[in-house]
Amino acid sequence: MCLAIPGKVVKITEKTCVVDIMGAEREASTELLDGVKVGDYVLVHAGCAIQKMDEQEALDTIRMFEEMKDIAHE
Amino acid sequence: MCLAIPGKVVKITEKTCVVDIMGAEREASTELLDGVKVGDYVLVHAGCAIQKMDEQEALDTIRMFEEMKDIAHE
Amino acid sequence: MKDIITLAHGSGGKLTHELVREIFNKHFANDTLLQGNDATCFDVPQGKIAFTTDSFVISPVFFKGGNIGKLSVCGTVNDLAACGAHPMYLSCGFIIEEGFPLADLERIAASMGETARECGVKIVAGDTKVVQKGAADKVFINTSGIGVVPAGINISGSNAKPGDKVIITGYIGDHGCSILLEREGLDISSDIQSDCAPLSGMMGEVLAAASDVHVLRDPTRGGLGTTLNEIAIQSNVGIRIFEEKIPVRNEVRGVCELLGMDPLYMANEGKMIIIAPEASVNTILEVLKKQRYGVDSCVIGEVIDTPAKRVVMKTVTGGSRIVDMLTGDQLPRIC
Amino acid sequence: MKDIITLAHGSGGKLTHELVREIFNKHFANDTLLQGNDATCFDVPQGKIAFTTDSFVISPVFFKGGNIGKLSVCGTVNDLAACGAHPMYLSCGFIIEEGFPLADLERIAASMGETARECGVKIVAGDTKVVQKGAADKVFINTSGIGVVPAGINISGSNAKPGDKVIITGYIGDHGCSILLEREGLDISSDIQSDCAPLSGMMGEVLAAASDVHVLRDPTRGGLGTTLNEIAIQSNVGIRIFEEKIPVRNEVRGVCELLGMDPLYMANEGKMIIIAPEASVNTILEVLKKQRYGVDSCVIGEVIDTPAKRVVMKTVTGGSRIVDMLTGDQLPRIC
Amino acid sequence: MNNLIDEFRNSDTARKMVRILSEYKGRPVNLMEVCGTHTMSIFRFGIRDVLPESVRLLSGPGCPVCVTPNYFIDAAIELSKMDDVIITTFGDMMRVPGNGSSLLEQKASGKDIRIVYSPLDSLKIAANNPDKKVVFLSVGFETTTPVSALTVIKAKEEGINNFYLLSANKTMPEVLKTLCLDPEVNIDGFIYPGHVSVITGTAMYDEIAEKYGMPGVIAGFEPLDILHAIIRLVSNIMSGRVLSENGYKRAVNPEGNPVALARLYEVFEPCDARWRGIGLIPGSGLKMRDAYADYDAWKVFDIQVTDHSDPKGCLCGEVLKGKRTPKECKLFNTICTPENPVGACMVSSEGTCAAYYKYDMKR
Amino acid sequence: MNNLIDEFRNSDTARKMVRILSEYKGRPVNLMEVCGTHTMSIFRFGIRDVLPESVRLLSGPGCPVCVTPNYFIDAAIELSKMDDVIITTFGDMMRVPGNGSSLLEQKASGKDIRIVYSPLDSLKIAANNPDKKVVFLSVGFETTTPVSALTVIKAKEEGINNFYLLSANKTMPEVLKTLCLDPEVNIDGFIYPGHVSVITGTAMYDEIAEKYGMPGVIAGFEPLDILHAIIRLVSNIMSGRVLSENGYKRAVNPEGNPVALARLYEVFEPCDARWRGIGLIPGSGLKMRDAYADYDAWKVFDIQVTDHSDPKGCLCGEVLKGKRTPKECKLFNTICTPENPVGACMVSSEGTCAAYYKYDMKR
Ligand code: SF4
Ligand code: SF4
Ligand SMILES: [Mg+2]
Ligand SMILES: [Mg+2]
Ligand SMILES: [Mg+2]
Ligand SMILES: [Mg+2]
Ligand SMILES: [Mg+2]
Ligand SMILES: [Mg+2]
Ligand SMILES: [Mg+2]
Ligand SMILES: [Mg+2]
Ligand SMILES: [Mg+2]
Ligand SMILES: [Mg+2]
Repeated sequence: MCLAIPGKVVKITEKTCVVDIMGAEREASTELLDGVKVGDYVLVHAGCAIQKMDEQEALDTIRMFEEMKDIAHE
Repeated sequence: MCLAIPGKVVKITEKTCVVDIMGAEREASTELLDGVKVGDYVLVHAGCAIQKMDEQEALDTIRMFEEMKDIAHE
Repeated sequence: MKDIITLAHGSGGKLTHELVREIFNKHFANDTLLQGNDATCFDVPQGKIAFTTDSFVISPVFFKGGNIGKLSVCGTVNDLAACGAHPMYLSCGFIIEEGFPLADLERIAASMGETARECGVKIVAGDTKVVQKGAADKVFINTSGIGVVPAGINISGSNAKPGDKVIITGYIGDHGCSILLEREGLDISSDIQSDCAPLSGMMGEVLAAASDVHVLRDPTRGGLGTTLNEIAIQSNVGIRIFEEKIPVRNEVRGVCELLGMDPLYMANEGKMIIIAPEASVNTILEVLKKQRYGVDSCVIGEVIDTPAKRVVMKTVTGGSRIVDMLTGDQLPRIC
Repeated sequence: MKDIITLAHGSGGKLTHELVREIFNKHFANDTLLQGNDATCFDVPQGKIAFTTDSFVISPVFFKGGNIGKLSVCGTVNDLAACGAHPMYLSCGFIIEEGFPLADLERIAASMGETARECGVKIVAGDTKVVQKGAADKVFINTSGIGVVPAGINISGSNAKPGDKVIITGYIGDHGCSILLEREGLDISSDIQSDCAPLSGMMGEVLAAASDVHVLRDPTRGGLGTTLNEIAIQSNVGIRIFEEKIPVRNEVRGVCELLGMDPLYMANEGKMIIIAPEASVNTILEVLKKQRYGVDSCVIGEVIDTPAKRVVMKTVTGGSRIVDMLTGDQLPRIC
Repeated sequence: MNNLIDEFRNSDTARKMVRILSEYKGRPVNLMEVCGTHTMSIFRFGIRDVLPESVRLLSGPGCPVCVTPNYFIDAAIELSKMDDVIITTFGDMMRVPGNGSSLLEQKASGKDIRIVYSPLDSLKIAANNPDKKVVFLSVGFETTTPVSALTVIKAKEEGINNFYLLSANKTMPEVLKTLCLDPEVNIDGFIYPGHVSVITGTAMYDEIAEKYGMPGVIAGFEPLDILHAIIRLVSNIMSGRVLSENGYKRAVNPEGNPVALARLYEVFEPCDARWRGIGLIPGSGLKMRDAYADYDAWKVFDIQVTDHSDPKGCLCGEVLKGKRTPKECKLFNTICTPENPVGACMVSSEGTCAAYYKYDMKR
Repeated sequence: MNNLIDEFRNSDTARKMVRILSEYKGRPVNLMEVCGTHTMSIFRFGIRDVLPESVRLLSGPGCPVCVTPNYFIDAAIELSKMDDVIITTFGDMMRVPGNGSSLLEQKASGKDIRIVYSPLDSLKIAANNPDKKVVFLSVGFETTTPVSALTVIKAKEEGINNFYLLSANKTMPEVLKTLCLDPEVNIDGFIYPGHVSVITGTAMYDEIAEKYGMPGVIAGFEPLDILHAIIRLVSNIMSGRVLSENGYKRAVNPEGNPVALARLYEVFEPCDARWRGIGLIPGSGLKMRDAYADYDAWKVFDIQVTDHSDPKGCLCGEVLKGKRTPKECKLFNTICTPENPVGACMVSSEGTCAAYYKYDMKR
């Protein structure tokens, strides 16, 4: 359930933003999420931005993935 | 103006009749013409029977046509 | 398979394949059809190739005397026959409105198969598109056809010569008139049925008996009047027809009188105009009258020098009048 | 002539002739077209004949990268090319909705003429039907095509052999994706444009360099996934493709991720799948990469023994999954 | 009798009549067939082609489509643009050009315009589309107007209150008198409209003979009827008999059809009317009575049409009065053709210009 | 960062994770991916194909289409048959069979049913069709329901009074607890739905770990996210750590999205709900509050649907609870295929049966 996809905010208006997903753009409502800024990654679901994506957390996660060892050592 | 065509009445209902025109049948209103009977020829215009056709007059007319002489003698 | 066509049947996926297999391949069955490639490959005998296409958009889809499927085979086969060709291969492209009953589609396909078999033609290539409800009127069919013109046959609308006779292979206006009446709104009933028929077999016999036929053409849309005009223009000749010789059924005349229309412009789907030298006329009529679709054939006119590019009709009064091409559709008129 | 199509343009009368003369004959101009008969006659060179048909019902009629006219020529030319044939003659059947702008029709016809000239094919037979407002969606075009297969070429969907390589001639999904976005309602903007292109010239070069190509097929409706399945079934082989090798533009990926769709099932209109013995792959790629429509060609997979009649994809995890035929249209999904 | 049609198309009799006419050696006579349906028959049966040079036929103002002024079409188009309006009309009106467009073009661009065979068919459409307003374009002379009137009466009886007439109905007597009085019009006799006469009876023609000195023959529409009327007229003119004769006795009674006339005048009353190309003729039109105002589209809808002049260069008016033939119009067969009609005379299949274009051997 | 997608599809890292998993030699573990989008990802990226035999994935009840009972589809179809109703829906619902028909078939037979990408798009449709009633089929879990709620709030604000929801929205906690308590269900750990968690935050999972003794990992939807979650779960289960972990920190905060939750509970309130194949679960659904009754299609329209049972022979319920795999269903791949789905699990592209059918190498 709940297909949602990260997109980069490229434009902001009062109640909406435009997000860029690999070059495709779509307007999304910002009425479910406070403080959206241009340059943010937001998660888009059913035409609404439902959460900001944290780039630092993403980098940390990737580093963690890359550094995974065997199951016993996890 | 006023394309109208003779058809033979093959059926009667309260306010309409069915006329046969060389084998094609169409309903026509009889509300503009009193006393329509099955077997009558009626003149049909825009979906209404607008007059009865008089077969005897038709025969007389044809005879007259056939017997026409030159213009001076008309 | 559900009982109506949905968009999924046109998506190119599994249901499309199922539809093709269970309806089209079943009714069109022939060895050439089943190659399953993007195009179908085959050998053709020596001779010129004849190629034609027509789309069929008739409403209603089923009518007295036929249906859109039968019509779509006859129409293209007759166009090939009108070039003196022996029809060999047909393609068919369906455009179907979402919601169309599968049972109706199958009846249509069955008619196509049957008619194709009657004239010995193979349906070898096909395509199916499904459009949204409301984006088409039930079903449209395109057929394209390939035939081979035997050596020694040279038929063209440009070949009419003054002195030639004009033959029609039967009553005119049946198809146009029957379709007009089946459409809603006019409330006229009659026994008229479409003359829809494949004429290639009959035309093959005619050409076998008289290879010097100059012109063949099937007077479909636009009717006899328009088609004769096309020939007069193409051959740069005049054509004179005789009102009293033109075969029109009484019912067709009745409908036309009622609606202010002219049978000369009513479509035919099982008739051929044959223009040939006078010397061959008797031979041709003899052949035609033995044929199921030609029993009512007769000479209706002749090719003349002037007026060039014009069709004239000698009427019951002995006077002549122009028979022009149809301008726009005939509309029922009243005043 | 008025500025919109009316029913009179389809009546078979004067306006039909005017339309044909002033739009179609003008833009399709070639010596074979103008015979003016019910079918067009011509000679074809020796060899097998290839014959195919497709109807085009695309909405919108004009789209980024092309229009229905260009598409209708490319589609049929590509189907002929996919049989190894040299395309020669096309027919075209128009079904036009009353009210369609004549200027748009002329743009479409101009595109058809231009594309036909680009691939050296002649439009030689045509038909025009006009239907009532609301009985069709603007304009539908059927094209049927005749080509000739040179001696020594034997291409069929049934010829794939284990060990063969699978080539795609460029990025997939552009056409399907661009059309999806041009339809109303999704409000997604992007630079994606249809890849609509005629491939017969390029395929001619490929076959001239490598006559041992086994399979050609253009992955149109149903996309790469469905078309590969068709081949796997027809040839009774398996096909393995590699997720990371399949060329998909970022924008196409973005749109697909957003709507929950799969580029493997998005239509292409200017791509060819080529399946050929490994030994010929380099030659083929060399030829392709020099061609305007083939610069992004690459090997995406291989033909295998088992699972027969199945397409499998090796994913980024190193695991495999089935790539099935499309079932119904892909619908935007959300949950 | 077989069908009362074929009997009047007998070729032998027709040829005999043609022979009789061909023997006419007197002074040139100009006859006007008033009715458009006569014009059609005359061309369709090649009658012009068989007349001696000295017998000339002029076509009169008896095609309701031809005499309907531009602004009526414009008004109909304006109504058709309203989302909730369905226009119903006889097929004849579809191609008539208004100022810049026609109903055919409007239909092609999506307006709901439907061709009916009978005005009565509009009532079914109204009943089936209760959320729409159905407007019938009511044109026609005494023959047709009773049917429009009946339709309105039935709408009222059946409680169908989404049906309206946009009317431009006209009557014959005043325009005939206008022609008789026009010094430029050169007519020796009228072929009177058979189907108008079926309704009106014959009295008005007696008045025209008596008060205006113009002879005439009421004729049916088959070739024998028309040939007969021509022979009678030529013969009467030659002999100086200023008579009105009834050559269509199988359909026309002296008293006409009183039921139809009663219906007509129940709904309509006389008014002045504008004829295309001719102008305003007092007492020559019919308008709906106030009692039927609820069914009168002119009153119910807010129709904003400026009364434009007739198309530039078009001689329709002159043609309709028989002063000129279409071939004298510079636009004929150059700019003005049935495919691109300029004037209404070219568009109606009964129009004089259309008949000349379609059928005339000498075009 | 490039696009926050490709980074999580890195092939080398994925293969390394697969290697790590392949070294697992412990006891068989059964993990349930609750969310249908996880099911899809797992198949799409061939993850099942690379797991060792002892790590088994079961698909859970987290596909809103799959758990929507028949009578909801029947109700939607009933509404679509009303002449003035336009149905708007996510594409996913189109193929779901009700009793005898589906929305796709209804659309094919002419009903006005439109697919929207966002519920908000329905408002434009409502504004453009003032004479119609637009009903959005509102299904979904905590991720989607705020969007439905926002749509209703905006309809009220903007005075759009021809818009309605037909709602069957559900929430996660109760169904997860039901699964934990079901003695027949044999699950060792949950892969938690990342996008539900984006809205709800993480507290509920702690409760499940603490009170129900069930470990879990919140995961994103890319292959690396899923592989990581599996490794973490296996590792925690092996070591006896009953924890709830957040593997999707780039999107999931402990507190979730309070704005979205406020919108949700402004319009909806908890209720008991019927899950297809599972039955009634107290407190597992959402219904519209009385303050929004004017927008609630269940209340505004007279919907007559008898609550039919689930389709005969379909094991959807068992499949949704992870008790059986699709391959254990007799109808699977015989009578029930994506072209002719019997149960919702086959129709939704997220459905477990559909995923097995489409992607499973061992079908
Ligand atoms: S030819 Fe045309 S322009 Fe001239 S009078 Fe006739 S209708 Fe008018
Ligand atoms: S295969 Fe079909 S019938 Fe069986 S459980 Fe899945 S959806 Fe139900
Ligand atoms: Mg043709
Ligand atoms: Mg044809
Ligand atoms: Mg095709
Ligand atoms: Mg033909
Ligand atoms: Mg094809
Ligand atoms: Mg194609
Ligand atoms: Mg193809
Ligand atoms: Mg044609
Ligand atoms: Mg309107
Ligand atoms: Mg509805």
